[in-house]
Amino acid sequence: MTLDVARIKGDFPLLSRKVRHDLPLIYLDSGATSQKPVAVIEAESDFYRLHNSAVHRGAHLIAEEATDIYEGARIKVARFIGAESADEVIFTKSATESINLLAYSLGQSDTKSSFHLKPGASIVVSELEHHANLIPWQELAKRSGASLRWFPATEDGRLDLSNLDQVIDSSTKIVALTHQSNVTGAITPLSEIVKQAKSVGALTILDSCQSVPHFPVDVRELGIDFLAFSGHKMVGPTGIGVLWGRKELLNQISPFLFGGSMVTSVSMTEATFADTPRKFEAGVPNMAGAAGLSAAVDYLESLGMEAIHQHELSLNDYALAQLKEIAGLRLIGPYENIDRGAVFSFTLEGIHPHDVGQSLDDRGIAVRTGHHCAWPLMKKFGISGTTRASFYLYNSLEDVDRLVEGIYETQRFFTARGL
Amino acid sequence: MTLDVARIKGDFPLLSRKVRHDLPLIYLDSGATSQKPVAVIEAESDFYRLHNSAVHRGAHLIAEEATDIYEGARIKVARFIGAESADEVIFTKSATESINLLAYSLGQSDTKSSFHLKPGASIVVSELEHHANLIPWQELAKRSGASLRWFPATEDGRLDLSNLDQVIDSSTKIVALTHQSNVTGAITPLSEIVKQAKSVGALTILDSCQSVPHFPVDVRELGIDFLAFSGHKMVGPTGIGVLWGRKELLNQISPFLFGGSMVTSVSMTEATFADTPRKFEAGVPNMAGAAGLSAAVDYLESLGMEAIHQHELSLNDYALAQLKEIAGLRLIGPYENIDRGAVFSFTLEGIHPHDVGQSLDDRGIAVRTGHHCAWPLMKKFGISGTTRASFYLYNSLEDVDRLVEGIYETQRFFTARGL
Amino acid sequence: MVNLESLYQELILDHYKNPLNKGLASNPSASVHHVNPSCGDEVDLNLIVDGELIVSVTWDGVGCSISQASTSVLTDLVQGKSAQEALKIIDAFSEVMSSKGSIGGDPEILGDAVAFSGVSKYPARIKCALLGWMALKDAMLQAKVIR
Amino acid sequence: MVNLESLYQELILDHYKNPLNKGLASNPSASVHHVNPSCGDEVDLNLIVDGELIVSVTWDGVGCSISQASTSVLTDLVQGKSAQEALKIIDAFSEVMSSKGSIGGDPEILGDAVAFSGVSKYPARIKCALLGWMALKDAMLQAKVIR
Ligand SMILES: Cc1ncc(COP(=O)(O)O)c(C=O)c1O
Ligand SMILES: Cc1ncc(COP(=O)(O)O)c(C=O)c1O
Repeated sequence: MTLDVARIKGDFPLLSRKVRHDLPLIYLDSGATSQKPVAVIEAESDFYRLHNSAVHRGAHLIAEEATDIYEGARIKVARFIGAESADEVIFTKSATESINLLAYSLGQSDTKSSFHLKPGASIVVSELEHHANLIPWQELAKRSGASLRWFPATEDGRLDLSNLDQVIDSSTKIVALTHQSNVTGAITPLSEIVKQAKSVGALTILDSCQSVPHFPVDVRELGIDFLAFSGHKMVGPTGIGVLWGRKELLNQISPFLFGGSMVTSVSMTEATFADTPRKFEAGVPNMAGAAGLSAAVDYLESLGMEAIHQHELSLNDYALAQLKEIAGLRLIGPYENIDRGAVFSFTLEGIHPHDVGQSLDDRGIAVRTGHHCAWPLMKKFGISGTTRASFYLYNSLEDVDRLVEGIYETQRFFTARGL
Repeated sequence: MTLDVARIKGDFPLLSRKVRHDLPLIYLDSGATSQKPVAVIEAESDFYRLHNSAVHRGAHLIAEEATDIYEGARIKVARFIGAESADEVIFTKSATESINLLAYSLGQSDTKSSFHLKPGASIVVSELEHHANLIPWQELAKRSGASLRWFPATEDGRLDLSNLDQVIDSSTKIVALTHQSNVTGAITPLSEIVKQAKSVGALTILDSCQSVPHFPVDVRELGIDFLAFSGHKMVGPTGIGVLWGRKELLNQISPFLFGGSMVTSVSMTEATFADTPRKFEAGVPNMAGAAGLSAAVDYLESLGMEAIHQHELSLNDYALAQLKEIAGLRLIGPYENIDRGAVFSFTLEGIHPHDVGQSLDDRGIAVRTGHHCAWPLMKKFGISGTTRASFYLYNSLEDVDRLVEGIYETQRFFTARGL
Repeated sequence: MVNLESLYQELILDHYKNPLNKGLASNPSASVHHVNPSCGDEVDLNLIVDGELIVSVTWDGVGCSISQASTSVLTDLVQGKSAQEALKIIDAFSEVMSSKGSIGGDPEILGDAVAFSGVSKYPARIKCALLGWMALKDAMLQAKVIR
Repeated sequence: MVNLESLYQELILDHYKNPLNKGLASNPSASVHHVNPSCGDEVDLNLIVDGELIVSVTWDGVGCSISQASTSVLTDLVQGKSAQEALKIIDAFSEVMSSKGSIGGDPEILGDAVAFSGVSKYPARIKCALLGWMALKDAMLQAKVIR
């Protein structure tokens, strides 16, 4: 193991919680939201205690300090993902807002723009998408008359790229894909997709909610156009997300939310808008959230994104070997430890995911059950839901043992009762 | 004085900050954002330390606790503003998002709806609006072909209602007004406006950013349809705002952001949406922000909104009497202490607001300068900006003295240098 | 603190394994489809009434043991009762479910459904337990035997 | 710690009271309008060039003492200089402004403009000091005397 998990667990107050029957908590729900280290919690509270003031607005010292912290967070995030400049980083409330922002803004592209959508144009997604990277594009397709296409999922929960150049063709204006599936853990191989998208002049948008927190992501290396993620899944605070975009594109597209601090002039009937990032950040932003996100990036970098990735690969090896052995367990996702994150969605023969989750919860193990906001994928696999255990930097091999043990106990419990 | 300001100041860590030249801070910029009491800061950090988990999603104890806290905040806010039910309260990231949500959703109303906007229809705002309650309606007017109309401002910075029934007439679909001007402090008298809007079948939308934090607001008594405000101006956290709306209206209008947790079913091509409030809250919300907002409401209620209002009236009496006496000072806003909040925007003969702000900052007094995101109002008054001192529950009569003293010193400083 | 044994009582798992009235009868007076969007559990329910009388409640569905068993128990319980009586039972059950464990429920009214009282300690499962019950209420509204 | 006296030097307030080159000359080679959206300060600037040479920079505007005085100083400084020299001066001034007080600026290059070095300690005022300077750079770009 490359991470000192025992020490890391100590940084996260919630992980020493006791739950049902006074059991220590085994938190395996980081795919939904991650826990927060003390450094992040204190960055937020220090902001409120010492520097709270409206950024870009006040004529006083505290406002200067708040602005420094907020813009400092932008610079830090920009470096973290390899952006060309801080102007390419827009703070939103969540990945969901980031993606919706894009869908609304691109939908406003005027008829002369190469991104203008009309009947005959297509938008490409996949069967693996989280609802957040599916429904905004469904709605944009409806509004614009463009058609929605998708890559199917393979049997082991990866993207089926066998028809790459039929799916992305000359009609395609937008390719919006998940970077890592929140259900199957499959990591999307991007180079061929980006090449094809580029060759037809389509924009590539990456939902990196499940990638940026888990392995090194460099937007320039990937060659994509836009990227969206949430702070709360990367040991950061709730209520802050990021949209990254190439600067020349951000300057081309329309603003989304209108209000204070995003204008260059305003009359009663007309307004003109500032350049990126200001034009996309109307209103007083989540300043404490930015301070917390900045501390989250520091925390992740202090461990090293590559080390975090290696840690998850070790967890994968250890978990996959054991999960394979459990009779009646069907993994929804890749069985081999290649291009996958430490996310294990599974069904148990004869026991409904809800009942599995309940039983694990009773043993102090926190997992998620249901469709994981990826309903079409469930339908594809002919199931109504899965139980999902998702691991992160604070999870140990012992946590895997506890999960496996919990699954066996669950099977025994329900089998003993005739299921 | 009805509030024990000395004790209250002690609840707000930032107010014991020292600023330039080691001077104690006099914070007079609550109109931009308020400071936070310890109880709010700790509500957020306790959420992270003890209960952090994705609401409505997990199958485990911590997720249940997080959901209880989040939905408990909704119930608390609903009671605070007199809503019929918690379902009428939608959490957004800010008042800016709340108003934009409405502008986008109402813009989607289908042709059969009585709110459908088309050429010939009108949207009514005022010259006193903050950009957040102006530009979204400008954009909606552009998108829909409806025309934008407005109530002018009077000489003393109030709404000029003399042509009420010409401005709001049978073409009017939406009336969106500020409840208290963030520049002049004028409080909008609503009963005649609401009556007229009702009589023509128009929706009334209130920007209550500057009212909900400062005096008792009861949505049912006001008879309005929608209301928007931000947590950060009411001793709450950054990154959380509220949209309140009448339930039957919220159930009629389209969702705005699309994603997880707002659906009833999803296929690759189609989604159906849940009822309010879920349909407006796509994605993992600002859960810690909701916990903090709930604590903010508790804090305000422990003092009493009426007591806070009375306190501001006392500050008004005290401040207005002294500001009137300052030669060369022009108040942009009502001179009499009737229907106005404790907000004092002013210009000083011969000294630019920026220079006034700088001089006050040098004396430890934090104010805001500029157009206050109300550019059209500045143009109306033929000025490029004002200096604004905005008071709140933690400000004392001594703070007024310090401001007045600071203004005199500023005048002496620049006069001595020949201005 | 409820434990797993008291939540998953034998009666519940029995109904889950051998559900009653499963399989939709034809020519219903009202037919409804309800979903629990947070987990994907679904129920189709057909109601046949004769005047005020509930003649048959049949259903089909997929879901967890709690949702399936509670629907099974419900359909058995209301058969042959008047719509008003059925509504009283549904309301009593809803009250138990929202009681956070403080109300056990009256066996005179709720019959076998008292076995579900442990569910009310688990907020995420309450919707499971209520799925069929809310579907029946909806069906009775559609059939206009309640208002 | 800079104090108010050192920020508002006599030279600055003198230029504010009696600005140089205020009033727009006609027939400019380039004409620009710049605004500081956060405070509403505005400047109109007319540039007249002859080949590479800056013949005249005239301006009009409203704003705080810092923005007005610094524009006045600028217009005086660049008159009769080549576009390249003017650009060097602008870059040197920008460097001072972004130095957070650590660079005082070279009086050989910046002349009277060194009086503004205190401004760099106040992030909110830097844009005021730079307003006219950015406008001139823009005008030179438009007049194609720099790239
Ligand atoms: C009257 C008014 N409306 C709207 C807003 C916008 O609020 P926020 O920036 O929190 O969205 C403000 C505050 O800036 C305001 O004072
Ligand atoms: C792959 C993926 N995309 C998008 C989202 C939405 O993120 P959020 O709810 O933080 O906006 C999530 C998480 O829920 C996710 O896992």
